[in-house]
Amino acid sequence: MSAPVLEIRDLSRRFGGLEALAGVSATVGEGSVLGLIGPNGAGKTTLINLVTGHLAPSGGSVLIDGRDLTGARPWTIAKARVARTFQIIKPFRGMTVRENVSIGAMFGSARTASPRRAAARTDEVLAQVGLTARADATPQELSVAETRRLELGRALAIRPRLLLLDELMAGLRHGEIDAVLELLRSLKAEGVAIVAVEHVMRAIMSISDQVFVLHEGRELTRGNPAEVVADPRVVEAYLGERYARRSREAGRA
Amino acid sequence: MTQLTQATVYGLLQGGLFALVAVGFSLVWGVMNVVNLAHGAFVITGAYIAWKLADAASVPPLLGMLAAAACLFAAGYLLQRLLINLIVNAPIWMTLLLTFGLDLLIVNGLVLLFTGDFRSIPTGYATSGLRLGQVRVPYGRLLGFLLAVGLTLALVAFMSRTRMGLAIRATGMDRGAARLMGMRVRHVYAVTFGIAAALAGAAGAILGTVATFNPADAGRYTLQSFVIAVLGGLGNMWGALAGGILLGVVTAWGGQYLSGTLVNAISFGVLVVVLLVRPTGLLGRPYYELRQEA
Amino acid sequence: MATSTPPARGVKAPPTDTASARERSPARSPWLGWGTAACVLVLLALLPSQLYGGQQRLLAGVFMFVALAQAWNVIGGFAGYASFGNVAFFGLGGYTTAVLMVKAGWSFWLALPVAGLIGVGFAVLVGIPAVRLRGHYFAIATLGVAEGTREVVVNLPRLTGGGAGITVPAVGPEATTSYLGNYGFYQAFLVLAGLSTLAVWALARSRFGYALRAIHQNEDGAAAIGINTTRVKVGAFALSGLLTALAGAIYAFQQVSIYPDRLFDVSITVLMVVMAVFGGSGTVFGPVLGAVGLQFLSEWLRTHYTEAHTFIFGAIIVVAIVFLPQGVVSFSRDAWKRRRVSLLETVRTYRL
Amino acid sequence: MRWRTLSVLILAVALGAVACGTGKTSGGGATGGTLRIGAALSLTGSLAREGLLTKQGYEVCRKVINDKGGVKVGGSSLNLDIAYQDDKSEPDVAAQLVDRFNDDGVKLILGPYGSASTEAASAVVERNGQVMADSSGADDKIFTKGYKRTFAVLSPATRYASSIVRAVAELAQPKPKTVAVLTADDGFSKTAAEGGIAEAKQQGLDVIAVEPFPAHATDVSAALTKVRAKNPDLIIGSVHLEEGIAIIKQSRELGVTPSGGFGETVAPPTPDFRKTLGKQAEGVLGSSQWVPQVTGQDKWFGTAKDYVATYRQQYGQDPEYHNAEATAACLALGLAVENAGSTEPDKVRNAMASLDVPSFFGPIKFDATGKNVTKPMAVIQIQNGKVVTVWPKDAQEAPLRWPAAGA
Repeated sequence: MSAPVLEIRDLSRRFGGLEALAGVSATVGEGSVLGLIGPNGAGKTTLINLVTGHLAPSGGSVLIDGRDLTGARPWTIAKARVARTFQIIKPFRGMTVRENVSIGAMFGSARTASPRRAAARTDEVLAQVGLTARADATPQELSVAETRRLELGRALAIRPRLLLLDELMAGLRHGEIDAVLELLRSLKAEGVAIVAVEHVMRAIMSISDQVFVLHEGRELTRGNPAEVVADPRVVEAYLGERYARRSREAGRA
Repeated sequence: MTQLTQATVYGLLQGGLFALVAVGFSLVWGVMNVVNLAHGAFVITGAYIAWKLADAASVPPLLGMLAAAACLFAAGYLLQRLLINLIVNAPIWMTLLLTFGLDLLIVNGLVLLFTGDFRSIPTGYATSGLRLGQVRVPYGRLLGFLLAVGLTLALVAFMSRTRMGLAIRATGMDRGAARLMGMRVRHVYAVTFGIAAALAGAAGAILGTVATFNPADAGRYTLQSFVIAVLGGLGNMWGALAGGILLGVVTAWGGQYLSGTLVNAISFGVLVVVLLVRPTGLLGRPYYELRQEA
Repeated sequence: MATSTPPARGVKAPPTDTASARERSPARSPWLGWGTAACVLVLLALLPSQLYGGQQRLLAGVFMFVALAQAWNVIGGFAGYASFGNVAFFGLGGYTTAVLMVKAGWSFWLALPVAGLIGVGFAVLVGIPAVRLRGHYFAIATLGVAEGTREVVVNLPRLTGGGAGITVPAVGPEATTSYLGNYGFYQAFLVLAGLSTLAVWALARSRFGYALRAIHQNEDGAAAIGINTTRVKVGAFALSGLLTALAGAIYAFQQVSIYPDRLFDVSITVLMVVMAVFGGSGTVFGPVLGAVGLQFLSEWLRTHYTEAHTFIFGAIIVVAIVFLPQGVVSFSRDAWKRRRVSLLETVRTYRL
Repeated sequence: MRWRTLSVLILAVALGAVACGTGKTSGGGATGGTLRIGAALSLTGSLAREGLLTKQGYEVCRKVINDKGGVKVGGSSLNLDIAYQDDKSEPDVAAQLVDRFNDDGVKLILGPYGSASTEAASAVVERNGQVMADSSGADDKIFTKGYKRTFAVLSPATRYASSIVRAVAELAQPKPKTVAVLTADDGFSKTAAEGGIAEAKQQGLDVIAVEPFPAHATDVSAALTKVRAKNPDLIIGSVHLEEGIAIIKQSRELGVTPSGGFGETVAPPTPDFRKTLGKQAEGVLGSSQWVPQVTGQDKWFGTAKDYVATYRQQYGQDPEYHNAEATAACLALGLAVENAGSTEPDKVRNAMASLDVPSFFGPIKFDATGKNVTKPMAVIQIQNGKVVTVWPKDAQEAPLRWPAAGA
């Protein structure tokens, strides 16, 4: 039996006195999607940063394909075919959309050395994320949805086995969300493991195999989307106790 | 022992002055993300204003200091409002280069106006001093020290007690939010720069009474401010005070035990070590840490 | 090493890889650009026969600043790490050469590559801890290193002559390499300037160059797609250090007598930055334009306004920064693209 | 993209323009009754003050010589025309400017200010076959390189501090036993300090401390604190003006009181020293290249007293020795041209080498290395706010006050 693509064990991170993440464990297997939800400040982005090496953990371990990569630097993680998107999207300005994507193809796990040899992969990805027509535009000229797709394309260029998405769909319209979901499903079908942090419930529920709820740096609950949504603790964590109580009362009435 | 005590006392007195020289520099850097290479030129300009008043109209040095501070506040306000605000959003080296240009402009303007002659502001108490056993505490420097520390403390109080002070701090932490809260950011920036220039001018006037100056000295004060601002943490007023005094004492001690030519090496050595070990400065906890670098 | 190649061969830009360049960006016409560049260089190589010694020396100084501005461009313009201590490499290169020639009796041609290596070594040594610092902190750390290096040189009087400086024997029996003369230094600096520009040009379209620009725009993002940011940044710093140290080495021999105050003069760093930024940092030809333009401007001002020239120069910098903050090259590129020249527009972009 | 082509073109045009703009200038050293001389001076930068003094000295020379009919060369008389350029107080610029003068055919050069710039310029002068009259580059290092075309009218650096030591040893009662030397860390000051230390040892003084500090320092308290503990009889400062003022000022602050007094090179004769320090300057000894009591006269400037009068007339104040040495360098060059009967650089060079004349500045006669070794250095003391010559004895205005400190 092969190891899961991502396994985190007892992962923690402190910022001074603040415990941003406290002993979280989870696994994500090939072709499966883990939805990561929780209120603001729950530690979702911290968790992604710990996996991708943008932050060093205070404790616990991160295994990629069974290899212990705890505390490795981001580029080492990337070479293990782990890609991510960022919550605050900052494309490489001063480069075209094509160049933005090609950098991933140049440096990612595929290791296609020269800009020229990265071109094929770049075209593939541009087609995949639907930016072929915009390839020579500069990032400043893109719409919000196109910028998100560029962010995703940059990540896909490294041919990831594990993809971590940090609120990729925030602020997108319905149709745009559907298009991204479509793309994610096809990646899933190719066997890419995905961790998706998302506030758009509709999206998370439709694509996740398992949903993991973080609250104040700890695991609140996990399970399949339907179970989690029904869990009153989740509603409480998200909306505050008063609201939860009211909704319970409303439910009784 | 006397020698070391004397060196320490003198270093402390020097350090207080260093702090006043640097505090405005640190403030501007911390709040506006502007490294003001013309800071030393402001210091020297302050010295010249006080000197000219003393020389031409026999204005007492203390009054001269206030006049220098007032003039530089106005000049600083206008400079920021009309010029530096124009490029505040550009990459950091833009502001660096702008202030470098200003520095050339001011320093060479001073040479054209006052020549490169060495000046000094005469005072009655000049070099007489307090004797504590073998240790001497020169009045001129003591007064300079007290004024410097007093002004620095006044700035600290201003920043934490007044509406404008709070506005400056808030703007420094998050310009966007400050603007949303109805602060006139352009005005706040200009006031900040004005205060920094005024303090520099006051420092220059005090320096003029205890030492000689000419326009070519400007660069030295800028560099010194640099070191102190980093030591203390950018924008941290207490830090600037501590950094200045520390630098004064460390160089004084270094001067006693090492070759005199190593004095500058010591301060830059301290700077590099602090940066590598504790980049937020000695006192840490800079309130601008959260701001995103442009 | 670099300067042993005749200038015409060393600097003529080989317009290779044009097919792929065109493919990437169809609007480019590299043949024309590089053809012009090659013509300029050939002209420059032939020019000295028409010049007096002092003019050759003046131009040698211009070329030196082209090389220095390009060197800064690598770390500051491409990687976005504003080094304010590049003069450390300049001084180290100069002192390495002088000390090797004076104390060890080395030939200049042997000392020159060693100076370059010292520049690289020092850049790596300083770079590894320093590139962890971002923004202003990197600027200050490098400034501190440069000032500190000067103080070390001052305090090793047995080796370096201390504050009194050191003199390279340039004539007579003690001279290990006979003085190159104004023409020789003209050539040496021309080759260095050409090589620096060529290096930056090659860098701009290489993997390494893309990595640097990516780091400049979004360092976390760059790391996330597999760019070893530490290695790339240190590499850029090392390249910058190499070019700067070589310039320092040639400069030391040209000057004969060198002093720490001048060789570690912070204003040399500032000039590199001003020139690179003025022309257009992060572009290939911006620094060349900046160095040439500003050197001639300051020279012209110096001759025509004997006492007020620095004052005027300062005023020009202030005005230029306000109206052309993105540099001449980027400004003209944008103006060309949009068919519109608007100075006020750039002011609107950056003002508060 | 076209912008690259565009920028290359702009560059080409710029370079071409410069090549054409500068390529056309030419002209001989002597044209149409004028004698063109080049001077690269520190008119801006850290040495702007001294650069200006030097320029004034050259200007006095130019005016006086031209008013008196110019320099006679083979029947015709040439007016002096001095081209000034600013070297920004940077030696490399000074050297480059000398090269530029050479481009313009200007072979006769008046020296820049300071040892570093002079050293840089002298190497170029030698290569170009120009001739330079050095007015302020005193560091002996300049004269150890076998240069044959640089002639310094002033006494070398080694004489600065040593003259003070000699004066004190000869005149002071009680004779001091111990001496501490404070020196700025630049070439000139270090050479001067070495000369002073050697002289002190020869005179049987005990050198108990040598403390260096960075050049241009305005805080020398560390060195003074160290010296205070050793209680020297005499403190010698090998300095420039700013460090010299700092030594006296901070000695008062720190209570450093040598039983004899202070002696400093360069600083004390300048008016700024007295103006800045006021009463504290009282009693300080200084070395001076020139004092108005110098004996000797020449045909253009007359005696030293005449020179003072001429200078006062032009600038409304007394000349400093920086002015005088500049005038003297210009004078030497003028005399050499007359003696050579030509403006040919080689002939002027030979005439310069064989020059042996008295002048308002003292005797001018160069040794094989180009140093003016016959001219004595004077030692002055600040007495009642005035600069008073106390040594050598034949130029003495008033006896040495000793102990000098605590006046």
